[in-house]
Amino acid sequence: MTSGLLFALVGIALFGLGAAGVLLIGHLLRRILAFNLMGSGAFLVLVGLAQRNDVPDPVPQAMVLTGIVVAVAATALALALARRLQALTGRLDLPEDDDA
Amino acid sequence: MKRLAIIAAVLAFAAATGAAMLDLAPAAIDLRTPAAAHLAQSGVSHPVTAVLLNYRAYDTLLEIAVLLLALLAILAVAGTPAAAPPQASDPVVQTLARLVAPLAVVVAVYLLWAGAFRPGGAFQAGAVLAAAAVLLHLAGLLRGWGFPPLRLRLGLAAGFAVFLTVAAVLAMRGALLEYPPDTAGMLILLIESGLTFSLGLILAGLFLCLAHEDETS
Amino acid sequence: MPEPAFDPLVWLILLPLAWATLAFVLGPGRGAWLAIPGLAAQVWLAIVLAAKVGAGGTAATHAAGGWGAPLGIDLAADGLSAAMLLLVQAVALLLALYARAYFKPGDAAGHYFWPLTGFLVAGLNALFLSADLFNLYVTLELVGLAAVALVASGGQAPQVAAALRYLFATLIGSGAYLLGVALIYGAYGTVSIATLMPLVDGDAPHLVWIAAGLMLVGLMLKTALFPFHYWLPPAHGGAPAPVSALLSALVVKASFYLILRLWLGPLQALLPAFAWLAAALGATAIFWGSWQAIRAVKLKRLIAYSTVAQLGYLFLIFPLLTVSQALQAGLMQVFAHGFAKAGMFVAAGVIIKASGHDTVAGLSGAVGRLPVTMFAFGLAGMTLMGLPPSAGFLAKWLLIDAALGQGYWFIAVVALAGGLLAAVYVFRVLRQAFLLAPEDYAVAAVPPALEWSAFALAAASVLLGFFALPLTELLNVG
Amino acid sequence: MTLALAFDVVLAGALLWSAWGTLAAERLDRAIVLFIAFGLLMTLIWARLSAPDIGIAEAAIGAGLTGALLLDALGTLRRRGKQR
Repeated sequence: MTSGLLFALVGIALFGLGAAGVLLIGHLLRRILAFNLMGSGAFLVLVGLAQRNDVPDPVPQAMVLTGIVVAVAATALALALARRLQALTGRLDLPEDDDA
Repeated sequence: MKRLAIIAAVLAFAAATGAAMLDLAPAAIDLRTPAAAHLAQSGVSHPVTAVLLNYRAYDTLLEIAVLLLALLAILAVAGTPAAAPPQASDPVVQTLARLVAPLAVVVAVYLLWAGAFRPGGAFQAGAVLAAAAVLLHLAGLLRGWGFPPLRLRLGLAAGFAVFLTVAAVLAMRGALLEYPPDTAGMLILLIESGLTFSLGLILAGLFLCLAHEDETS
Repeated sequence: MPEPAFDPLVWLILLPLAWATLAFVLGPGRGAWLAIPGLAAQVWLAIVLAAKVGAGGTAATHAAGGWGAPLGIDLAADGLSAAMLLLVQAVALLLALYARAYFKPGDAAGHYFWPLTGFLVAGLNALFLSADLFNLYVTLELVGLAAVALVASGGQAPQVAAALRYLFATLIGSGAYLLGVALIYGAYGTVSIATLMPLVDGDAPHLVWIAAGLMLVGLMLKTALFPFHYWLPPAHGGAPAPVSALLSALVVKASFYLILRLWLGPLQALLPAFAWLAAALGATAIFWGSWQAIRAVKLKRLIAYSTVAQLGYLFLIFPLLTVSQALQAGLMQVFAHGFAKAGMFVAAGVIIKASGHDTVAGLSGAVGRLPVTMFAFGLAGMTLMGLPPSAGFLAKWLLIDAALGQGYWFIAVVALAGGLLAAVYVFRVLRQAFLLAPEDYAVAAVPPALEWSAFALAAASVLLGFFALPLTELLNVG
Repeated sequence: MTLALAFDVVLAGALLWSAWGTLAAERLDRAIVLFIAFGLLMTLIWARLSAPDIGIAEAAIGAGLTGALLLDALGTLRRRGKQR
């Protein structure tokens, strides 16, 4: 087993863990953490699987750099929204959509 | 019920994907070869920088747009309150911050310059600058942002504007972000310098715009 | 290379990015006078591109960076892309004229409308032009984050909650898509659509099937296909009217377009395995969305649930794609719903602005007070029901024709039943609007620009039925 | 099993443990600290994958900036919670 393949497998596990977290956890900060785990998992798969022969590949590495910046942008927006929601309602989970 | 279904689905997915990864044949295409072959014309000698700012520079252009958009979105969410006063802090922390901040600028300039031929580049340099700004804020030496004034907005947009202008000029000459090989290095350095400055501001802004909002609400 | 300076592929992306950035620098509430000329120029560029693609008979391409795929990123516009670009620029321009009158100076909800809309339109155009799976991921994020920010800009608690719900949905969707891209890069070493085309076949490794499934599910979530629609009604129903219109008319269509692009493109050997699943979900969406629209209390909720239903039709075409009418039906539905739903949301915006409340029950007397707006609502409703000569009628006709031609009569039945259900919720609104107004019913004056831009959008959705031929012919270029 | 692979396996185990802890920790502050540790472990993994560029970015952005954003959010939310 190469490092690339090992970490690609870890990436899949992380993605699954993160996805389950985003879907199952109600607390907004923890959901944001779970989203970040999910993203890191996808990044590990992208680089790890491409480098499963352990030869560095600059193309997926550059893609992951792009992805990290996009992820921090999304995280910051999510935090801004969560803080705003807490300021307005005092809650840190999403209320049921009341259909009103 | 829903909980169990999701957990079961995720486990099944991870097992199937893991198994499929283990019996995967080598890829039909290997971009390492063309990426290395064109490195000499790319204007930089570090392959990752060549991909980021030359081969796939268009990705990077859109990515900076995403980042600027995120800051804009945060301003839209937070409303337009006034800037928060700096919080008082431990003098030891303040001294430390005063020492670290200039050091961070030096490190950022080094990373920017090094990116052309070894690991580093505008993102990392910008992130280091932002980290310094955050540290200064936490030490109580830098105010949180209210709505950024015109000067600051110009600074935030400058890096993206430079990138966009270079893209537009090159598009008029030939193709989007197609650098002439002899000026590629210079154009990439120009773009990266603008990006370092603006990325530092934007990444710091993500923090400083969020940090101010509570004191006023 | 003839006239590289005006290659519309590039300028359709750079122009909105430029005016969005300038609008941000100008500051809150500014930018309408950058956006409107910018969008007008983009309409022209989209027409130039469609004419070029239609006349040339081949897809227009542009190698960003000059490298060409697979090392570089290619932009490409075939007939489908050119048509989508026309729709986006035309609807966005009309909505910009509406929004300029809608957001009063000092209205906090409109402070960031112009730069956010610029980034949204740039993201959409980049998405329709990209021929690279990873680049498409970046465009998806650009569109998604801009859309979430526009929903949140209303600023009240329900809108912030709706934006968060939407954000998590869109992030899971693009996360699944990104993992799919990562697996495909691992399997083939490229993310260029053109390079992948000959590489992926029915014997593809299991990993590629998993990747196709991930991308499909992620994009269905972003398209709000039943049962992934849960995020759409609060987001589209709660946002300011011009934003609701942008989201319902254009944004959900972008991820649908991408499904179609993959289905007809690099993953065409794999995705047909999911055709009946997609159609079954589409049919359920039509019934569920219509039922929810029929019993909705608030007007904009009703329209948002109607979007859930109307998106269902788009997925009915997947088992039928072996004949060309099916794709034509899909495109006509995208156009018909795009114009009609934009028209309907902005008409609702006029009504809410004028009367101050947004329940269906509160519509009594609206016909007498706002005749142009209610006429626009009626025209848009006509398209959603699928009455001739509207584009909606044509879409249903083509769909039923394609279904019956292949012996799938139940798809035709679903399409007809959906039209009847649409009639129920549209007439529910119109009937209420024709009732006499209560004694104390007061209506504020609304700028004519609001009423007439709503009318123009709705009228376009009907008149498009007459101009369908050049549009469907464009689809032959692929 | 070579030494390098053994190191990778330990790293992988630590990463998954910190990821699990991030979601499962009772206290939110502990979850965030574990998340920052997760980011630092990712940095090591990027180094093992010969991707130092990503490593630097991950340390600065993934662990540093995101961690600071999260801690700041936590602090604010606590303060607000007390006022109520």
